[in-house]
Amino acid sequence: MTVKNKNRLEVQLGSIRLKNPVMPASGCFGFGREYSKFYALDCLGAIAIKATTKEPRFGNPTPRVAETPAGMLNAIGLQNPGLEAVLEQELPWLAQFDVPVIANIAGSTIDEYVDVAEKISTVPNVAALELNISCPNVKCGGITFGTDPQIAAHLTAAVKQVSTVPVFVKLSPNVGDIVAVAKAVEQAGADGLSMINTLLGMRIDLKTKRPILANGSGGLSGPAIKPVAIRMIYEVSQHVSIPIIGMGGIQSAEDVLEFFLAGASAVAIGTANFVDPYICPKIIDELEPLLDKLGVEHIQDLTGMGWKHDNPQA
Amino acid sequence: MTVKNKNRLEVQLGSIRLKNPVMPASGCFGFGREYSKFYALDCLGAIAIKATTKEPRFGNPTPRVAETPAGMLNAIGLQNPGLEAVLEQELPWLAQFDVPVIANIAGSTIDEYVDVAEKISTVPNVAALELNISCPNVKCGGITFGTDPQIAAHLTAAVKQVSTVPVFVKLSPNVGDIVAVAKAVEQAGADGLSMINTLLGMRIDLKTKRPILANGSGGLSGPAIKPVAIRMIYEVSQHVSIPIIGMGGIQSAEDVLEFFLAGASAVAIGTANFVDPYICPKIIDELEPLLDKLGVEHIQDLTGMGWKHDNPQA
Amino acid sequence: MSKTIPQQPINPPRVPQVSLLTVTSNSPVARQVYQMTLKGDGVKAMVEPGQFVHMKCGSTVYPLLRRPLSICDVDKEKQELTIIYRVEGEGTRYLSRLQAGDTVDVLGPLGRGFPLKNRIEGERVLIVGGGVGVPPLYYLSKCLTKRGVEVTHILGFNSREDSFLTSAFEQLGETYATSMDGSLGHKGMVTDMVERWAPDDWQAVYACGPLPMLKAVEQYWSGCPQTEVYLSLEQRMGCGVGACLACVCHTPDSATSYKKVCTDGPVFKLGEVML
Amino acid sequence: MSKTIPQQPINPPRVPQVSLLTVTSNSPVARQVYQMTLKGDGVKAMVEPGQFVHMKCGSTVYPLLRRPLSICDVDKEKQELTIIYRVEGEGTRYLSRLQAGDTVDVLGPLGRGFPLKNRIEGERVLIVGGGVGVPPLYYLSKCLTKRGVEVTHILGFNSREDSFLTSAFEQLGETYATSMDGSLGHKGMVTDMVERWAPDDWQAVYACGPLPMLKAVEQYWSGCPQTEVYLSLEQRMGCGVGACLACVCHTPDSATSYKKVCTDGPVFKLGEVML
Ligand SMILES: Cc1cc2nc3c(=O)[nH]c(=O)nc-3n(C[C@H](O)[C@H](O)[C@H](O)COP(=O)(O)OP(=O)(O)OC[C@H]3O[C@@H](n4cnc5c(N)ncnc54)[C@H](O)[C@@H]3O)c2cc1C
Ligand SMILES: Cc1cc2nc3c(=O)[nH]c(=O)nc-3n(C[C@H](O)[C@H](O)[C@H](O)COP(=O)(O)OP(=O)(O)OC[C@H]3O[C@@H](n4cnc5c(N)ncnc54)[C@H](O)[C@@H]3O)c2cc1C
Ligand SMILES: Cc1cc2nc3c(=O)[nH]c(=O)nc-3n(C[C@H](O)[C@H](O)[C@H](O)COP(=O)(O)O)c2cc1C
Ligand SMILES: Cc1cc2nc3c(=O)[nH]c(=O)nc-3n(C[C@H](O)[C@H](O)[C@H](O)COP(=O)(O)O)c2cc1C
Ligand code: FES
Ligand code: FES
Repeated sequence: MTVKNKNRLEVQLGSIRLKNPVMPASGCFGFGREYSKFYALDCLGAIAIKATTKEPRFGNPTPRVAETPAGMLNAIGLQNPGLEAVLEQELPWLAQFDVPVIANIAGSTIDEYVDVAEKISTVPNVAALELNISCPNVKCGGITFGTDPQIAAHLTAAVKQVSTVPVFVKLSPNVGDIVAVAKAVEQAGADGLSMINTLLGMRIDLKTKRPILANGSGGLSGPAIKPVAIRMIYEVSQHVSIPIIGMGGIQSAEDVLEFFLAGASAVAIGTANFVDPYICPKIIDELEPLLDKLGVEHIQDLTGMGWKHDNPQA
Repeated sequence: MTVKNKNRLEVQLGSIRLKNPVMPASGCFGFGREYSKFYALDCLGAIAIKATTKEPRFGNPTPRVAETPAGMLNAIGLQNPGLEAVLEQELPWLAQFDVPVIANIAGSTIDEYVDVAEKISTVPNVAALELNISCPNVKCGGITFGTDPQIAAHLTAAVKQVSTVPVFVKLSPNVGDIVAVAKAVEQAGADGLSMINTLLGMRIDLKTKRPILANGSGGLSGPAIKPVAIRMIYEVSQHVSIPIIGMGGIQSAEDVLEFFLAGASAVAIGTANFVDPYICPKIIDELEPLLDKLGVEHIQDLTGMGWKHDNPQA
Repeated sequence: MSKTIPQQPINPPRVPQVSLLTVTSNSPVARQVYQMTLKGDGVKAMVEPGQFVHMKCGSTVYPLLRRPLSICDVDKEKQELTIIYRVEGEGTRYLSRLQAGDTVDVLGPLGRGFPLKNRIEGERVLIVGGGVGVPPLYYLSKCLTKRGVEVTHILGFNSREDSFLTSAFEQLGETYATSMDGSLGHKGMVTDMVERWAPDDWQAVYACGPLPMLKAVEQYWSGCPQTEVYLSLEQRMGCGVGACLACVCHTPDSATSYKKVCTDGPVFKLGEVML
Repeated sequence: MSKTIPQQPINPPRVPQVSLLTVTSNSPVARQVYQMTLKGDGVKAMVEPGQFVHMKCGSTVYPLLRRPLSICDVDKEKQELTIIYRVEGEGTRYLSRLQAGDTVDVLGPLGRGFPLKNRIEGERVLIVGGGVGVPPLYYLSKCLTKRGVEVTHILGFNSREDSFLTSAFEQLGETYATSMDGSLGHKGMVTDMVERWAPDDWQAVYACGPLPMLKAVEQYWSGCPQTEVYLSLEQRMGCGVGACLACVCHTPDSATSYKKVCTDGPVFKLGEVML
């Protein structure tokens, strides 16, 4: 049996150290207020906040969510209170917890991203930025930044210039060659990757004969997309040397380790919070016993083991 | 209530007329022999046969399938008995049934596709070809034909030159812009589209720390991918004027109509055959009562109703 | 308790709980409509009419999300909760198959319910419900009548076969039923019936039902500020606890101002949100 | 029935059926291992030892695919089927929660089982099983002993806690157990035990269990053509009926020749397929 070690769950995410690798995913945890009623947020490895834009946004009309087999669609449309409110109310409120914040930011133009990045990165409890270049529910001046490697790289470089904290880029799965986008943003200076955002999907109502979501299509998340996420992380992690925050359908400690094996160094949990408000602390609690069961000393040892060929095949 | 009409399920797929829009999907029904033990295949709208290549292929090592939430992964790797055996044994055997065959064909080079297309299209019970340019489990000389619009168009044009029957092109969902591929193959002469093939996915086993599939990644099919298929058909059908055979996670008559609303003119059923060998005839039986319930006269009237704005919103 | 401070927040939010409740009964009460009672410790927090619970339908990833269902009745002594639900899809179908002894994972109580504290003995209030908007109004009416408030109910259904709870409501106060096909009570919509009284015949009005019904109620009372009108809204939900922003509605204040149905509602004061 | 025509097809394939069977009992028989009996009309076709059934675990899309489980015993009179299964994942976990009276959608019987027709009274045969490879061998042994064949069993488990059916096998013939930790019978692998006899001490050998065990059996008997050796294979399956090509294995004939475990197997003659 493995020797108990206090820091078995600690992970190094580039220059950031997290006490454990589990964080709620952006957009699925607001700014933490709601779930803080269920548990003290200090237990979390980090918190990825709802995408913040320069100005407040209302987002898309409702209905904004629909259920699909083992998944859900959402088209929230980046609703958020805007940079000012996040700086003045949300981040100071979050500072009461001993948890690094990963500030997910979005915009319609590069300038807007740069503006938000510059200001939000100076807030003490913001440990990193997460560039949301992949929200499928908002058209950013016609282009989605996440689908063109060059545009993604350009945006990354611009944000890197102003950010005082590491910059993670959140990749879209709605591309033909995700490795190309990953390499391009790494080249442009990204300190890490978050993957994956939601897959584009739709449901049509037989009664109304229209899409259920008012926006038409939406982003597919939840267990249904887990195999897609695992495949993409498995591929990308072999081609970049920056750390990856993995996400997409995680529901259990077993899922977390599967993401590590694929190549993730930390994970984010989205949709599962809606099913069980206690899911993040529950999974954190289950990780050590599971490592014991598998005879693994440190969770970080698992990163990329799915493709590192020195591991003995059981 | 609607007047009963004998041909309510009949659909026109370009120049091909099907008695109903339901066919088993390629690769999920072999060449029909196995399921013919469960029911007489004459009830089917058509049969899409397993991808046929010039030479016999064994395919990938096992394990070749794995289960995922509401879906499955497969990496069969185009195992098939080769063109000669299909011409001499399988197609003649299928000719005993009053069912048009859609011959799914694959290859590693354009020449190979052309060769198979030329010969197989002359068989009397072959009503159409389905170019499998999207099998995620086989690398065709390094490129996947399905991800580059130009290569896809080139292949389509070459096959069109030799084929004596309509040519459907089966699109890959693993692309950033599926509309671009669809338009390119339409331009190149495709008579119709089949969509979608499987999404690339992976599962990793915690015990062995390796991907479950011997091939590493595989194609994700089943209900999990239905919202992705619906979204893609909804988009593509608005940009092309050739008919679409829709597929991806269909399990019920309701699902069939959802594909029609999105823009399909016929549907194929894959994974669901494995769950219920009688699924195709069952769904065919359920279609008319469902049309009654929705007050729809002819199933074909539903094609694209999800985006045609003249329909009254309920 | 006076009518002079109606502008204060309707009810302070409470911390919702996740609890495993045990089904004590579950049976059809109308066409495709079931009534279920659930028992357990978690019920004791369910004190406010108009709140809802978020129910996990099964223990797997299908169905995935919880389903919001209104609290229809609570028996505090027995620690029993009643819900009434119509079978719509996978989630409610799952619920309809449960039997006494089965357990359900319930998150709740959620949201802000109908405010009672302004209500005093002898007041006349109107309760207007349509379809599966009726259930939360039953617990409301019980709470109101307990306070000595005189309650009149107007309940609309598609037809007699779809109706439920009408005789239970009759025991609490005057009850008028309507049905679209005339098979029960007045033939037509609840709103036809509503117009038999002047808007200011009532100290308060509480409504829950389909959007067109709520809009009609809003219109009828919009010029009548002396009557307190509360509308309970429905919206597709993700989290149910205010985090995902699935369930928002606009407020009249500005283009970006909004309320969340799950935590600011489902009950809103007339005019508070845009229907 | 003579030994002179061993090259003919083992058994003609039958048309498998989909039937709804009713659970009559379901309880643990070893660590994480359950024994279930199912009753129904569909059982009457299940006559051949070594065949399997493909079970739908639940009525939703999760778990999605059917699960292959061997026929462990059949009571034709009672129309009862017995299976023994280890809880591995979602599918078998679902099965483990079923209770008497619940129904299961079963496709079967599937595949070709152990051929019996060459067996004659007085012959000595060896049955070798490991772990959850043991269940199909029970029905086989019953069929053989009924024919007057003298059967010896070697059954391997990880430990005593994981073992099952050992006393049932003892009633049919000589039975040797082995366990990896020595808590039951011989400490070690079944293959250690096998080597106590010469290969040609047996007219036939039937084996089902983990791949390394099957490989050891193959090796031990590969130079002994006078003994008929049958191996039952496991492979991840899709359809279970021969259509999807998930379950293939190579045959020695050519690079593209193959057999399907689901329809050509799961039982193969030694040498017929490559392990
Ligand atoms: C606050 C609130 C209280 C409710 N109270 C009741 C009640 O007491 N009795 C009752 O019968 N119904 C009630 N509903 C509606 C009920 O939630 C839906 O009918 C139910 O969720 C449908 O789930 P399903 O799985 O059967 O249908 P599906 O259509 O399969 O559900 C798919 C998804 O859509 C959502 N959804 C579908 N219809 C609705 C709807 N009308 N409103 C909100 N979400 C929907 C589901 O929650 C689920 O996420 C209430 C809704 C809300 C928001
Ligand atoms: C012909 C045959 C007969 C079998 N007989 C028995 C038996 O009598 N008793 C018993 O305990 N087990 C038996 N097995 C193994 C049994 O099928 C698996 O343990 C079971 O499918 C696991 O399902 P799960 O949902 O619990 O696990 P999961 O791992 O969640 O299953 C996921 C998927 O993998 C497949 N799978 C997982 N493990 C196996 C495996 N070892 N073999 C084949 N498919 C697998 C499942 O069918 C499913 O599609 C047999 C397998 C085959 C092929
Ligand atoms: C309701 C909802 C809102 C989301 N909002 C954001 C967002 O604002 N920014 C972002 O980068 N990702 C957003 N996402 C994507 C998630 O962060 C995550 O990448 C995705 O949901 C996959 O993880 P999951 O399957 O665990 O939910 C959102 C997802 C959901 C379901
Ligand atoms: C086991 C398996 C084998 C398949 N083989 C082929 C194939 O040979 N050619 C092809 O075009 N598609 C093949 N497909 C894809 C299906 O035809 C279909 O496009 C896909 O599975 C989505 O439909 P479904 O969700 O109903 O299964 C295969 C799918 C499965 C599951
Ligand atoms: S349902 Fe998530 S905010 Fe209301
Ligand atoms: S499982 Fe489909 S061919 Fe054997």
